[in-house]
Amino acid sequence: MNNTFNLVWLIPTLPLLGFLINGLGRKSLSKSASGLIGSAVVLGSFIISIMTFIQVKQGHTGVIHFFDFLRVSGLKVAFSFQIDQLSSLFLLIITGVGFLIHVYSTAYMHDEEGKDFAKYFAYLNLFVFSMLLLVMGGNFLILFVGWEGVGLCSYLLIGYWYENNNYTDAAKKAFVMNRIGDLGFLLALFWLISKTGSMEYSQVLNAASLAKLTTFDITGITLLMFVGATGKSAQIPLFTWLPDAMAGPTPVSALIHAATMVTAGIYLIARSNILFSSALITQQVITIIGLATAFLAASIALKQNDIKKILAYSTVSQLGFMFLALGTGNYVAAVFHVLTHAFFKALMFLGSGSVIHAMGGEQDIRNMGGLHKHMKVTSITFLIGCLAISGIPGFSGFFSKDEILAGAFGYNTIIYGVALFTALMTAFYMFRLYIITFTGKFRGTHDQEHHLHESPAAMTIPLIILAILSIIGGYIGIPEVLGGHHELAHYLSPIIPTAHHSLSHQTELMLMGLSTALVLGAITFAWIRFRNFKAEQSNGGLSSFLENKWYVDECYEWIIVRPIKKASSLFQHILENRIIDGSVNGVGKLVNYGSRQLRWLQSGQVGAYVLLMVLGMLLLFVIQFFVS
Amino acid sequence: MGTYFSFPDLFIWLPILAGLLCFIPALRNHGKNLSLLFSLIILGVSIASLFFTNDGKYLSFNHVSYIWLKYLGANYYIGLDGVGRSLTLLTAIVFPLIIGSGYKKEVSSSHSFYGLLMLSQAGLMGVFMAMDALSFYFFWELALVPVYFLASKWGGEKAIASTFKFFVYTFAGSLLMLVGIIYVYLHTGGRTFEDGTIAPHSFSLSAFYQASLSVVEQTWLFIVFFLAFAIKMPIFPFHTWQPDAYDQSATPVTMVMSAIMVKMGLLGVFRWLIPMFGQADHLLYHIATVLSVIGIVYASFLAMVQDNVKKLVAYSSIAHIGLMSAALFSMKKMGVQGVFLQMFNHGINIVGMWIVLDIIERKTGIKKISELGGLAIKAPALTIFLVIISFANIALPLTNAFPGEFMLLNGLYQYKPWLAVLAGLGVIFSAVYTLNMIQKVFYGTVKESTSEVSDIEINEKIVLSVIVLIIFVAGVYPQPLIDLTKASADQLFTIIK
Amino acid sequence: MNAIIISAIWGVLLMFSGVFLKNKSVSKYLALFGSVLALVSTCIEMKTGHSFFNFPMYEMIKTDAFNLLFISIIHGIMIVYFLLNAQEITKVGSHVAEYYALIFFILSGIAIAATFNTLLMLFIGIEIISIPLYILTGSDKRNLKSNEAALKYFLMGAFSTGIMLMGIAFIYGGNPNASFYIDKIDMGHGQMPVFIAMGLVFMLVSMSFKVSAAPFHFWTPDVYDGAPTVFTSFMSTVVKAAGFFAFLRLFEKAFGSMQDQWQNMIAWITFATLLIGNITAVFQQSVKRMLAYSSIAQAGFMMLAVFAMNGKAKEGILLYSAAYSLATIGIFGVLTKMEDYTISGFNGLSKSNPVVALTATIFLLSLTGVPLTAGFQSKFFLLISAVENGNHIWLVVAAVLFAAISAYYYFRVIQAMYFKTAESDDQMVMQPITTQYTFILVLIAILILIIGIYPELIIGWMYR
Amino acid sequence: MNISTIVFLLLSLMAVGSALMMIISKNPVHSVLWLILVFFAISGHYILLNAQFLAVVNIIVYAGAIMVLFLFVVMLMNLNADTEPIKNYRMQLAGICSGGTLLLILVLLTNRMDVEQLVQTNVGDAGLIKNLGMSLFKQYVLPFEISSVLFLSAMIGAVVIGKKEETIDQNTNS
Amino acid sequence: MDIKAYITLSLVLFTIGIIGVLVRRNAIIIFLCVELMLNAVNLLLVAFSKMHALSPVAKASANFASDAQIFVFFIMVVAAAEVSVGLAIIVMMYRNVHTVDINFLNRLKN
Repeated sequence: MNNTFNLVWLIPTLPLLGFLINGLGRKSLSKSASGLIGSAVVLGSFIISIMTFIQVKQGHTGVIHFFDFLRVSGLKVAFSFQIDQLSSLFLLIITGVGFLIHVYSTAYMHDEEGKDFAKYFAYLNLFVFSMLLLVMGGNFLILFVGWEGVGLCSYLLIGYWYENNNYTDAAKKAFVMNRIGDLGFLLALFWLISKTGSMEYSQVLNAASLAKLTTFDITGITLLMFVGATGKSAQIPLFTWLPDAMAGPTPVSALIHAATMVTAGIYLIARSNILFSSALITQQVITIIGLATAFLAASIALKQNDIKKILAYSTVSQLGFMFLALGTGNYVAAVFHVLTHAFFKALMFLGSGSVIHAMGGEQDIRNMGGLHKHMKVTSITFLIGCLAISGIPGFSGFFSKDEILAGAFGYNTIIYGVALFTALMTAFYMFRLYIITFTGKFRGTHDQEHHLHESPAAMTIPLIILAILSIIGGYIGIPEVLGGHHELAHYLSPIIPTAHHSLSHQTELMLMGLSTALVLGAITFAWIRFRNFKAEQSNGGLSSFLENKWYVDECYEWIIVRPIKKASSLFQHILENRIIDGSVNGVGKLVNYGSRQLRWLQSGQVGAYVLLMVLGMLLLFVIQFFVS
Repeated sequence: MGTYFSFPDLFIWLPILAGLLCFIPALRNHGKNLSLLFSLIILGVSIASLFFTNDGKYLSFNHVSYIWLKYLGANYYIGLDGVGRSLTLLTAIVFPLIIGSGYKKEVSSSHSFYGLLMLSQAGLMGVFMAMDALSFYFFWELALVPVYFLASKWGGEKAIASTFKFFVYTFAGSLLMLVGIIYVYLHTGGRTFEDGTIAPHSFSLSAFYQASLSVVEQTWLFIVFFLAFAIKMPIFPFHTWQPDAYDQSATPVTMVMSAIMVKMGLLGVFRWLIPMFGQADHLLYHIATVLSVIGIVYASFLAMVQDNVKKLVAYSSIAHIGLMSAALFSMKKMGVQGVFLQMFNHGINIVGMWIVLDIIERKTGIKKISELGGLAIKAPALTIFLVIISFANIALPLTNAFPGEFMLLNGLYQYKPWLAVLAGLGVIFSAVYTLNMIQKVFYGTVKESTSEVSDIEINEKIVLSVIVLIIFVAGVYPQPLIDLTKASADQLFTIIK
Repeated sequence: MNAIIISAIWGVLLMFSGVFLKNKSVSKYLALFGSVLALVSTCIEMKTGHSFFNFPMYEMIKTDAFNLLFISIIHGIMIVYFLLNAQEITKVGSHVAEYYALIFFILSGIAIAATFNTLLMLFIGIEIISIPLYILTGSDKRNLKSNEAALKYFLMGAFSTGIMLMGIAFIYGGNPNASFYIDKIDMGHGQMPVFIAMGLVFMLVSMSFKVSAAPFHFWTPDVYDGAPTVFTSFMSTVVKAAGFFAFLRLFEKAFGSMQDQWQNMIAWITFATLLIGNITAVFQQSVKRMLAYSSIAQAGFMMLAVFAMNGKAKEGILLYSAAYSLATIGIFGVLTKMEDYTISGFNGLSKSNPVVALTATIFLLSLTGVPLTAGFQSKFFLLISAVENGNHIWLVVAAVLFAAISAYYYFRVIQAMYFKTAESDDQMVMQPITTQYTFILVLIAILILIIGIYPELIIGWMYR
Repeated sequence: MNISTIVFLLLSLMAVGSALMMIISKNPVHSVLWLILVFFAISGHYILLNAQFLAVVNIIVYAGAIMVLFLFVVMLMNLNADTEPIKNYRMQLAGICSGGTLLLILVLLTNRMDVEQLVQTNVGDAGLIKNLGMSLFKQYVLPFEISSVLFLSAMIGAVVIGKKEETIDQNTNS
Repeated sequence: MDIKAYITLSLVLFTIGIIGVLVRRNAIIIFLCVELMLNAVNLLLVAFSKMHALSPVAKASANFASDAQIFVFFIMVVAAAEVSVGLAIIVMMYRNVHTVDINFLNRLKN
């Protein structure tokens, strides 16, 4: 291990330190102190991440081995970090965006009382720690450690206001669904171990180990890994937890449920792309699932009225796009979209946060409107976010999304069509959100109105930074068509072989033009549709169908939850109490009964006794002489 | 030095001494302090014993053998091997925790309570160290008797009945095992003692390993021994004594039962059953594994509908034990080492669990989940401890249970993937009911039942902190524990070869 | 031989002591001294190999390490018995000295039954045991239960004597050696002559009656219940042990090598005894009657010795005699002092008399067969012998399962003592007892524990 | 069909007949008398078997002493015919059936022994007082002495039981 | 004479005794029946002794066949002792309950 990475251990350790300080000293620390500590540690690891990134850019990569986590009967799992292009990129995203959100939170959570405030930051730091573990881990087990860790933190943060039962329900749902995914992941690991006998990236993710695996193995392993990914990254069928997860504080949604944690699945697949590219069936599955998720979520987002819910569904939808990219073998595009999406979606969440903050906790966009004149910064940054996500040329979203679409086109035209349509829907509902919220005239209560104000600097500055990022963020990946030469792709090439570009430049340009034109159309349609918006009740079956999110939750309730509950109570009352325990107690009852019966032999009559004796004697004679 | 004392001797005699001292009328009122003091001394001894693990050098420290019944061929032979060490360590750690957690609590006729507690410790230690079948059986029963009295006398209103069920059930099982022991004994070779006496047969462990038994005999004996151990562990469907017993007994006793006594069954399986009957029909091993896995899912199902929080933990414990025994019977090295690791960690976690529940029950007098709520507001420290412990209980990474459960499931997977999948369902369910419990008991708004709950006392804080510390240390760096028991696993697999 | 004559003489001595000495306590000390003397002399005989009295007896009796050891165990137990129960014996009736005399006659009968070498001596020995027992059973004349018990016992006993004599007659008839010497009966291997087989069945019936094995046990509960408790504890322990010893000796010496031809019957009798004894005991409310049934159950376990009939069986029967007798004498000793003989009468004993409760617990645990007590060792040895015998393993399994059931009724008493409380605090659970009484109970308990930990203290003698 | 066979048959008839009469006659006194008749018959058998000593002892001890003792007791209790007012037919039937089966089985088994074994009648010195006395006081001296213990205990028993005691109380549970 | 005749005779008497014990309820009669059983045995023993007197081993010792008859003698001895005790018990019973019907012996049961 080269000594250029001798600070890397600090990257996860600092947040852990922050967690410990905030957690243990939560009673004593003042709000400002804990906020400061919370943000400072993340800043620290951000700085180190930048240093690391620079070194990696210069071509230093390596695996840093600390100690052996498990060493048992042939399996050796090191506690080691792998620093390479992919992980360093994610480090930047996590620590960078994380830092901004920490700063934002200091202001946003200001109404919380001291120890809850400290607790909040402790959790946040713990999350950053586990997320860093996830991306830095040198093998699948450390990745899994972080993987479950972030699940825990999201549980804790969603249920942060634990007195509200719905929130804790949401938290529980999130954790359990993640657990389901994790089981798939775990099984994938077992499969991998049983075949290759190791979990180190360096030993598993190479042609040599691929040779050990049959196609069936690879397909199975990758599919199981994908199951894990669906849990973490909210894909069909395990996506329903994410919208509910909006119960948590808004910055949490921004950090965990938009920028970082939910992209863990993409990270996993990108990390093990060598496996996935040799598993065609899996790729098809991923493509379908991704596309379906994107479409489904987008369609639901059309009719939502809770500002955070809309963002949540759009997140799910965007994640779907990323998986679409992965499925089409376009890993770079996926990672690229992760990056840009991290910027603009975080931006929008924080924006919505500042809106909610201003509205005093109000989240229903039908009670908003005309906020632009009250809070300019928020409005403008939010607009930038919308433009970015809908893929207007010049904004970051454009490049990444276009790359995905191009890949899809190269893969299959129908898929491309659906994807494009989904992109249009995205543009439509985002602008619906924007228009209803920021333009027109205010629809809320009166005291809400004069309470309206722009958020403090601690909140606006991150917004601005993120806005800038979501404009320029795309320029690290300009395709050749537009005269750039895809920096990102080159940077990642050691990890991810650059996708073969089948499309000719003309087609590509044509596609860009097409999508841009359609998107603009969608936006204008939204403008016309919602320019003077009234809170009207939903009309028609389809819209109510969408409002009720395709009744997915209800289906799960009926298909899975109810039967399990039924079975449990059935076991309890029939099998446990009646049959098993019943038979155990039955023996005792039998003995008692037999005792009561046998007592009558002891009749007290000498005659009877002697008779029984004689009969016994007869019996003995029979046994002795007449039973052979 | 080893000729003057040895660790096994200390492990047996210190608790007995403590127990007897407690019964001396002069010391009646100091039973609590005495037992706490002695249990701490024992803890010290067992930690010290970890530095003398090299049998080659310190044989006389780790193995004690006296001629007992020479015409029968039985020695009083107790010794420490890897697993023995980890389990005695567990016992030595758990007892101070138990006594410490209840330190502020007043017990009726405390001297006999703590005396019996220490005596039970002696029995348990003996079971873990016995290297001679007869000694093993003796300690096996001796561990049971004090616990019977403890559970019945200081238990809930239905304690007498439920504890008696527990006693008779396990007693029947162990008597069957006795028949099995005798049968094997009669098929062992002769044994010559130091004083020249020659016994026709031998009770020593090694002789039992070499007993000449046909496959059919082994199959039958497997069943007999399996019954005894399955009842003790307990494995589905022999588990029905357990929830009532745990629910009805006083919590310290429940801790002893759930943290240590259940390990007796597991220990019996890998020190006696598997090595002796390696040639038994492998269908039996398969059945045992499947039963255990069924037990995992079944117990998880039941745990989800329990309203009594103690029963919930009882069922979850059944599920955990089921996973261990499944890994044990599937006989994959990874799984077996996982069992050794997990036996220790499960003990720690479940003790923590019981302590927290005991505190809750003491403060509110309620065991029903549905009647509790909002404790997080009233007792934040308690809540944090519980959350950590219960996440350790569902094997979250970086807690002690994770490496073990990983190895267990991995071993099970190597045996039969679909069993691993079923067991994995158990993992999911465990998350469900544990989180349910946390949510209903701690989150939500304060109810009148919990309205004047205060946060925890200092002694409880200390005890719980110790547990949490162990949880994290063993979770981040489990290797020492694994190395401690590695030799035993290797030995097991060399024997059954 | 020593034991026979000394106890006979002592019986006469005690008889006259009752006539000449008015002080009742004297006979107690005489009795104690007598059993000590018998014990010592028997031990000496065991060491030296020949007795003080040698006149030609034509091998009517034969002594060896085994039966001498048994006799000394019996007398050891009798010492404990006298120590514990002397006071109670005086309470039974006015003829204290006579009771002692009868007990000693019984002891000499026991010695005969343990050493007999001809069927004649067996017959006489058993009669010397039985006839005084009829009297002791009826000795509480003011009590109708006692009378009834005596009459029942007598009628059925006489009947079984007739059966036994028929058996002896047939054995004699079928025996080509035309001899009553038991070692001249054994033909070695090969088919038994039919007369001997018939005689064997008759003998089996009558011996089963003496040791109260099912289905010939019916007298036991009634007699044990009706007899004065002190004598119940005597006849249910020492006498029963002697019966088993005679049983074992007869069947081993006379029919041993033909065991495979009659083992089935023993197996079934054993099973029936275990079944009836254990199951019926479960429901009893009176501790005395429960103990009567439990003694049937224990007899079932002892039958395993007759069933197995090998070296371990001998050791087992010795241990069982000691363990079972000690525990039963102890628990009866507690029982005699109770105000109320029902199980609920024991409620809260641990509060009022903790030490007595503790000893009683040890006795009951020993009867259940929990390790560290003598009861476990004895059961353990018998199980070894039964498994070693190899046939009818199902019987062994049944035996241990019934042992588990036996926990059911013994533990009811323990539960009453420790986990239940007396109805009212002022009500007496137990009569006031002297400290030395408690001391003797503790002594018995300690003995039980010692034997439980180191049984070779007893059986070691068989290897000397 | 020689003379001894005829005598045997007559004696057997007499024995069985009076035995039956003994168990079916209502009045205990009659039963005792019938039993004495049985004893005479058996003594006759003894003489037929040339066991004179036993024949004599049987008459003197049994028919003489013991039976007279019985008679005394019966008289003393003046038990008359209707001491068994209610009859339990089921019980009697069961008794007779089981007894009959027992007899059947035993006789069957006896006939399993196929070899013809004769009994020495009228002659043989086995039963003569001289021989019996010799072996009784030489070989059988030990049981002879021991049986004195039996008598002692019987005597004590008679004293302990027989002596009249004061008040009866129905309910003491020891 | 064939031994079987004697065996049959004594078995008949024996069984009559047993049946008597079973069917009669008067304690004294039952006792008489027991005595009958004993006598059946005595007869059988004497018969056997005379049977063995014919057997080849009889030449071994002079008073060979007398064993059984001595046994009979002892049986009588024991019977006498038994009778004395038994009658005493019956009398005691009669004093207390004024009957000798065994069906009245039913305080002890179950």
